[in-house]
Amino acid sequence: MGYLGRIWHGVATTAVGMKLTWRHFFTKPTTIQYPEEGAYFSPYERGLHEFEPDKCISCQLCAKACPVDCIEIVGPKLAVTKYEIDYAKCLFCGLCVDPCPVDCIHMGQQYDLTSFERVEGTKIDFVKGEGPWRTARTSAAPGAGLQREV
Amino acid sequence: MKDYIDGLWSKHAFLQDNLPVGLGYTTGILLACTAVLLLVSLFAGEIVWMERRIAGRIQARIGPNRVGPQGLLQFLADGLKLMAKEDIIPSGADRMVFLIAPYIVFAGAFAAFAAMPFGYGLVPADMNFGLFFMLSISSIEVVGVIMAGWASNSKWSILGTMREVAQMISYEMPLAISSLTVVVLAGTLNLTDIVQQQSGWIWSWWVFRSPATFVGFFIFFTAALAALKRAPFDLPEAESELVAGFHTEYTGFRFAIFFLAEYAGMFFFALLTSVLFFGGWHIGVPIDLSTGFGRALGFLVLFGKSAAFLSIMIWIRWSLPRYRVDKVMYLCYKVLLPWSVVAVVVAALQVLITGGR
Amino acid sequence: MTDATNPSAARGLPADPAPPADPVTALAARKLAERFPGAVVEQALSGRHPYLRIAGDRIVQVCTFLRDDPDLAMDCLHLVSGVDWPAKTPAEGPGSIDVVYHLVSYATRPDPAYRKAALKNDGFVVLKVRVPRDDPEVPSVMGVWVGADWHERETYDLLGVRFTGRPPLRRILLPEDWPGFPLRKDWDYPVEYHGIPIIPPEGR
Amino acid sequence: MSDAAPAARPAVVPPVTPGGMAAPGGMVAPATAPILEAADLERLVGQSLRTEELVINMGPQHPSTHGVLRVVIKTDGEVVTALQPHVGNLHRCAEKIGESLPYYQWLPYVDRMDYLAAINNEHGACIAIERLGGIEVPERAEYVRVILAEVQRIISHLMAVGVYGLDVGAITPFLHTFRERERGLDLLDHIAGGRLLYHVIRLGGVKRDLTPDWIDECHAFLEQIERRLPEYNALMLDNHIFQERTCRIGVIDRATAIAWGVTGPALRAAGVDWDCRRDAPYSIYDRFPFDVPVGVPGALPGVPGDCWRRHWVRVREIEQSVRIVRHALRELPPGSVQGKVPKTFKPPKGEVYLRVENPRGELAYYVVSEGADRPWRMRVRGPSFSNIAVITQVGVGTLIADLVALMGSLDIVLGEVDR
Repeated sequence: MGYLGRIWHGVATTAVGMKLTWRHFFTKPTTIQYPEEGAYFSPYERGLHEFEPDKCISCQLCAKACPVDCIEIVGPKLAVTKYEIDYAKCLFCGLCVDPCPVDCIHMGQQYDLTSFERVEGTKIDFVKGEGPWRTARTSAAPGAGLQREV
Repeated sequence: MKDYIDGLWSKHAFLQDNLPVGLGYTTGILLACTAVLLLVSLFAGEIVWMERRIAGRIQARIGPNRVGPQGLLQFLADGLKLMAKEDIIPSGADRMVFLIAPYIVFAGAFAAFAAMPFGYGLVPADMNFGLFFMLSISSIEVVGVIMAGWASNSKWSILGTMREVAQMISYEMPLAISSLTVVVLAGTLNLTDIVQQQSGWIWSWWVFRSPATFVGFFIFFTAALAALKRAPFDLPEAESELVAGFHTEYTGFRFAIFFLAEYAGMFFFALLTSVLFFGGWHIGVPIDLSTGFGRALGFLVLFGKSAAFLSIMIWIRWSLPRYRVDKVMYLCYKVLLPWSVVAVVVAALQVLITGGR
Repeated sequence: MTDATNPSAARGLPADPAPPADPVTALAARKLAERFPGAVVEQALSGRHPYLRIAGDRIVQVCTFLRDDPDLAMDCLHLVSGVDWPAKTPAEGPGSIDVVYHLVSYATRPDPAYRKAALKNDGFVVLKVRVPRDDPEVPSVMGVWVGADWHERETYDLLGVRFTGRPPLRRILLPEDWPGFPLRKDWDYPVEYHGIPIIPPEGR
Repeated sequence: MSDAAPAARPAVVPPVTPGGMAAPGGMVAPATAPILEAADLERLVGQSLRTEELVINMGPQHPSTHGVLRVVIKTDGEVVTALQPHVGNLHRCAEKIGESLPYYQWLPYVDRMDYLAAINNEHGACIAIERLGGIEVPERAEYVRVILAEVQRIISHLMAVGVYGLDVGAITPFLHTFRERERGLDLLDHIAGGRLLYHVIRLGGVKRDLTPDWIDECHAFLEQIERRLPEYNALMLDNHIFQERTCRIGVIDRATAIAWGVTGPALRAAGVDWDCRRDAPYSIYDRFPFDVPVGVPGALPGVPGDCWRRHWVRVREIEQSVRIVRHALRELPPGSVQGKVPKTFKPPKGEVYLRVENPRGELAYYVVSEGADRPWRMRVRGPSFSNIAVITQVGVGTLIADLVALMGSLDIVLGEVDR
C-alpha cells in the first residue's frame, strides 16, 4: 500500500471499529449488579459440601476416593462423632460424592468461601457444625435454569 | 475577570485608601486562579467518571454507579482511597526529584488554563499572545515526566520516560503548526478575538471557513491525543509493555496528582479545540453574547462542546489498539507534520489572495 | 520391557491375532539396520507402542539420519522423557533409566489401515536409550533438533540424566539448589527447603 | 503491580560501580542463571562513559507474560539483545503425583495443567488410559465428549483472542469476548458443576448426560458466537493499527516451528497443514468434516508465521469448532454415557503414547503401566512448553512491544509449561 493508501486504510478501519463501538454504546450492558441480582447457579454446582450425619454409616468410601485424603471420619455406624473435611486441601472434584452408598454427602451451592472474620483453620466438622463458612444452604432446586440470551 | 475585580476594588473608598494600591490586582489574580483550579479539578474528576461510564457502555458493562447518584461522586471516592494508600518511595529513588515531579506535571497542566477563555470576558488573564503562551506552558509536563521517570530508579520508568520524551516533543510541532492555520487566518493570537471572529452563522466557525483549517482541525486533534498520551498513542504508560510506564513507582496521592493532571490536560485540549475551531461560546446563530446572561449561556455552550470532544477522545481510546514507538514517530514526522505545514501554506495563500477575514 | 500382553488376553478373551507391524517403525528399523548395523539393540515393531532401543553412543547419528532421510523425514522431536527402572533387588546392579525420544514427521500421514488394527494413532518413531541408574549419561540431540534443549533440561532436572555435548545443563522447573531428583522412585522427601517444611503425602 | 525493588535489580549483577544505574546495598537476588559473563562485567566496570545495556526482569509479575513466566531481557534501548525465559514457578509435580494416585483420582490434576482448556486435557487423558486398559466407551459418550471438547476449544480460543487484544492495547475486544465466554462457561457449568475445572469426562464416558434443555442452550450459544465473530475482526484483525503491530512481527517460519516443536495454531500459521483431529484422528473426530485454517502466503496481510496469522488461525478455528459441535449435536445417538469400568481398574503391563489437539497445540500423554492400579510413569507433553521455548530464538532483535505481541500470540498457559 502506498503512502496515501496507508493513511486511507488507517482512517477507514478506525472508522469501522468506532462504528462498532458506537453501536455497542447503545446496547444494554450484560453485566449484573452482583450482590443484589443473584448470580447463576448450576443445579450440579460443586460448592461447599452438605452432609447428613444421621445417614452416614462411616464406611470410609468417600475418604478412600478422595485424591488428597482430606476427609476424616470417626465414630461407629449411624452415630458418627466426627466428619471433618480440610478445605485447604480439598479440590472440589466431587469424587467423594459418587461412592457413598447412602447418599449422605453432597456438594452444595455455596461457592463463595470468603468470610469476614479471621477464622483459625480451614477444617469444617460437619457433625458438630464448627468451622468457617458454615451455612445452611442445601442444593438448589434442579429447576435453576440457564441464563437467557441478553 | 481580574479587571472586573479591580474595578470593584476601586469603588470602595475604605479599601482604596487604607490598603496598598496593587492589592486589588493581586487578589483578583488569586481569586481567578483558585476559581480555575477548583473548577478544572472538579471537572477533571467528572471526566474520570465520564470516561469510565462511556468505556463501560462500550464494553457491554455498566461502569461505576454506586458512589453518589449514578456514580457521580466516584472520583471523590477514588481520591480518598488514593490518599489513604501507603505512600511508597522506592529505596534507590532520587528522593527530592521523586517528590517534586508530580507537582511539576500538575503545574504544567493547570498553568495552561491561565489564558483559556471560559466565556466572553471570563478569562483569568486575557493575554494578547494567549495561544502561544498556552502551548509553551503545557510542555512543562515533559520536564515533570522526565523527573518522575528518572527518579523512581526502575527500568520500566526509564523506558516510559524515553518514550514520553520522544513523543511529547515531536508532537508539539504538528500541534503548534496546525493551530497556526487558524492564527494565520484570524490574524491574532488572542483567543477571545479568535472566538469573536467566529460569531456569525455556523459556517463562520474557523473549521468551516477554509480547507486549511479543516485539515488543521484533524491534525490538531490527533496531535492533541498524542500530546496527552491517550488512545492509540498511550505508549509512555503502556500497561501491557511497561507495567505502568513513568508512574510505575508512584502510589497514593502522588499517583492521583498524575491522574488529575492527565484529565485536566484532556479538558484543556478539548476546550482549546472548541475555542480555536468550533466557535467557542457561539452557537452558530449570530446573537450578541457579551451581556451578563449571554455570558453564562456562552459558558455552558463552551462546556457542551468540550464535553463532546472529550467523549470523542474517550470513544477513540476504547476502540483502538496501541501504536508501536517507531510507528508513532512515523505518523508524526511523515504524516502530521508535512500536512500541517501544507495547511499553513494554504492558509497563508488564502490570506494573500482574499485579504483574509 | 516388550509389550507382550494385549488387552483382550488380559480379560480372558481369545488372544488377538499377532498385531501387524507398524509401517513407520518397521521402515525405520530396516533402514537403521542397513546404515548403522548394531545401533538398534532391540526392537518391538507391533502393538500399541512400538519402539527401537538404540545404543547410547549412536543416538546422535541415528537421529540425524532419521531426520534427513527423505521417506522418514522425522523433522520434529515431539518429546524426550525419562522412565526410572530401579533394580528390584540390589543384586541386579544399579537398575536403569530409559530415555525415551518420540519423533514425529509432519511430512508423512499415518497409515489408516494400521491405525485401525493396533489403536496406534499416528506415524511416531519411538527411540529408547537405556542408561545405568547411578551414572546416567546420554549424548544430547540438541544438534539435531534445537527444540530438545528444554526437554533435556527437564529430564535432567527431574530424573538426573546428564546430556553431554550441549550448553551447560541447568534445572528448568525446580530451584537450582533443590536436593536430589524427585521423579526417581527412591527419592525421599527432604524435611524442609529453606525453612519451609515439606509434608510428604501419606503413602498408600 | 509495581516491579518491586529487589526484582528490578538484575538477577546476578553485583552492584554496578559509578556511572551505571546505582544499585546500592549490593543485595544480590538468589543465585539464578549467570546473565552477565565475566567479560561483560569487566567491560562494564572498566569504562566510564558508555551506553549500558539494561537487564530487565519481565518478571513473574508482569501484565503480559500470561502467568508466572519470567523473561530476563538484555535490552539496548528498546531492542532486545539477549533473552532468557525462566519457567518453573507453577511446578506442582503433577507427574510425581500421577505415579502415586490411582488412574481415576488423577483426572482432577489433569484439569489443572492447562486450566483454560480443562476438558481437552481430560479428553486426552481418558482416551490414553482407556486405550491402555481396554475400556469400551459407549457411542453417545464419545459424541458428548467431542461436543464438550469443541465447546471448550471455542471458549479457550475466545480467551486467547480477547487477551491478545490486551497485549496489543485494544481493551474493548477483551470485554466483548468475555461476554461470550461467560455464556459458554455457564453452559459447561450447567453440566459439570464447575466453571473452569470441570472433571466431567471420566474413565469410560462422561459424568452426566446432555439434557434437551442444555442442547437448546448450546445452539443459542453457537448462534451468538457466529453473530459476534465478525465484530471481533472489525476491532482487531482488520484494524490498521492492529495490523501495524502484528503483521511481519515475531515471524516463526515453518522450519523454526518444526525444529522447536511448536504445535497447534502457531504451527498452522507457519504454513504446516497439520491438525491431529483430521490427520491423526483420535476418538470419533474422523466422522466430522471440517477444514483446517493454514497460513499459506496469499491475499492475507503479513507473511505466514507472523503474529497476525496466528490470531487469524484461532479466529477461523472458532468457526470450525462451531461447525463440528453442530454436526455432533445433530448426530447425537441415544444410549448411556457411562461405560463399564472395573472397580479396581488395573490396566495390563504396557505403554501408550497418545497425541491430542489441545487449543494451544499437541498435548500428549505417555503412560507406562506395570499392571498395578496406579501408573508406573505418567508423562505429559504440554504444548505451551515447546511453544514458549521458541521465543529464545525468535525474540532476539525485536522491540519490547514486539516481544509482548509475540508472547501474546503464542497463547501459552504456564500451568501446562510447569505442570
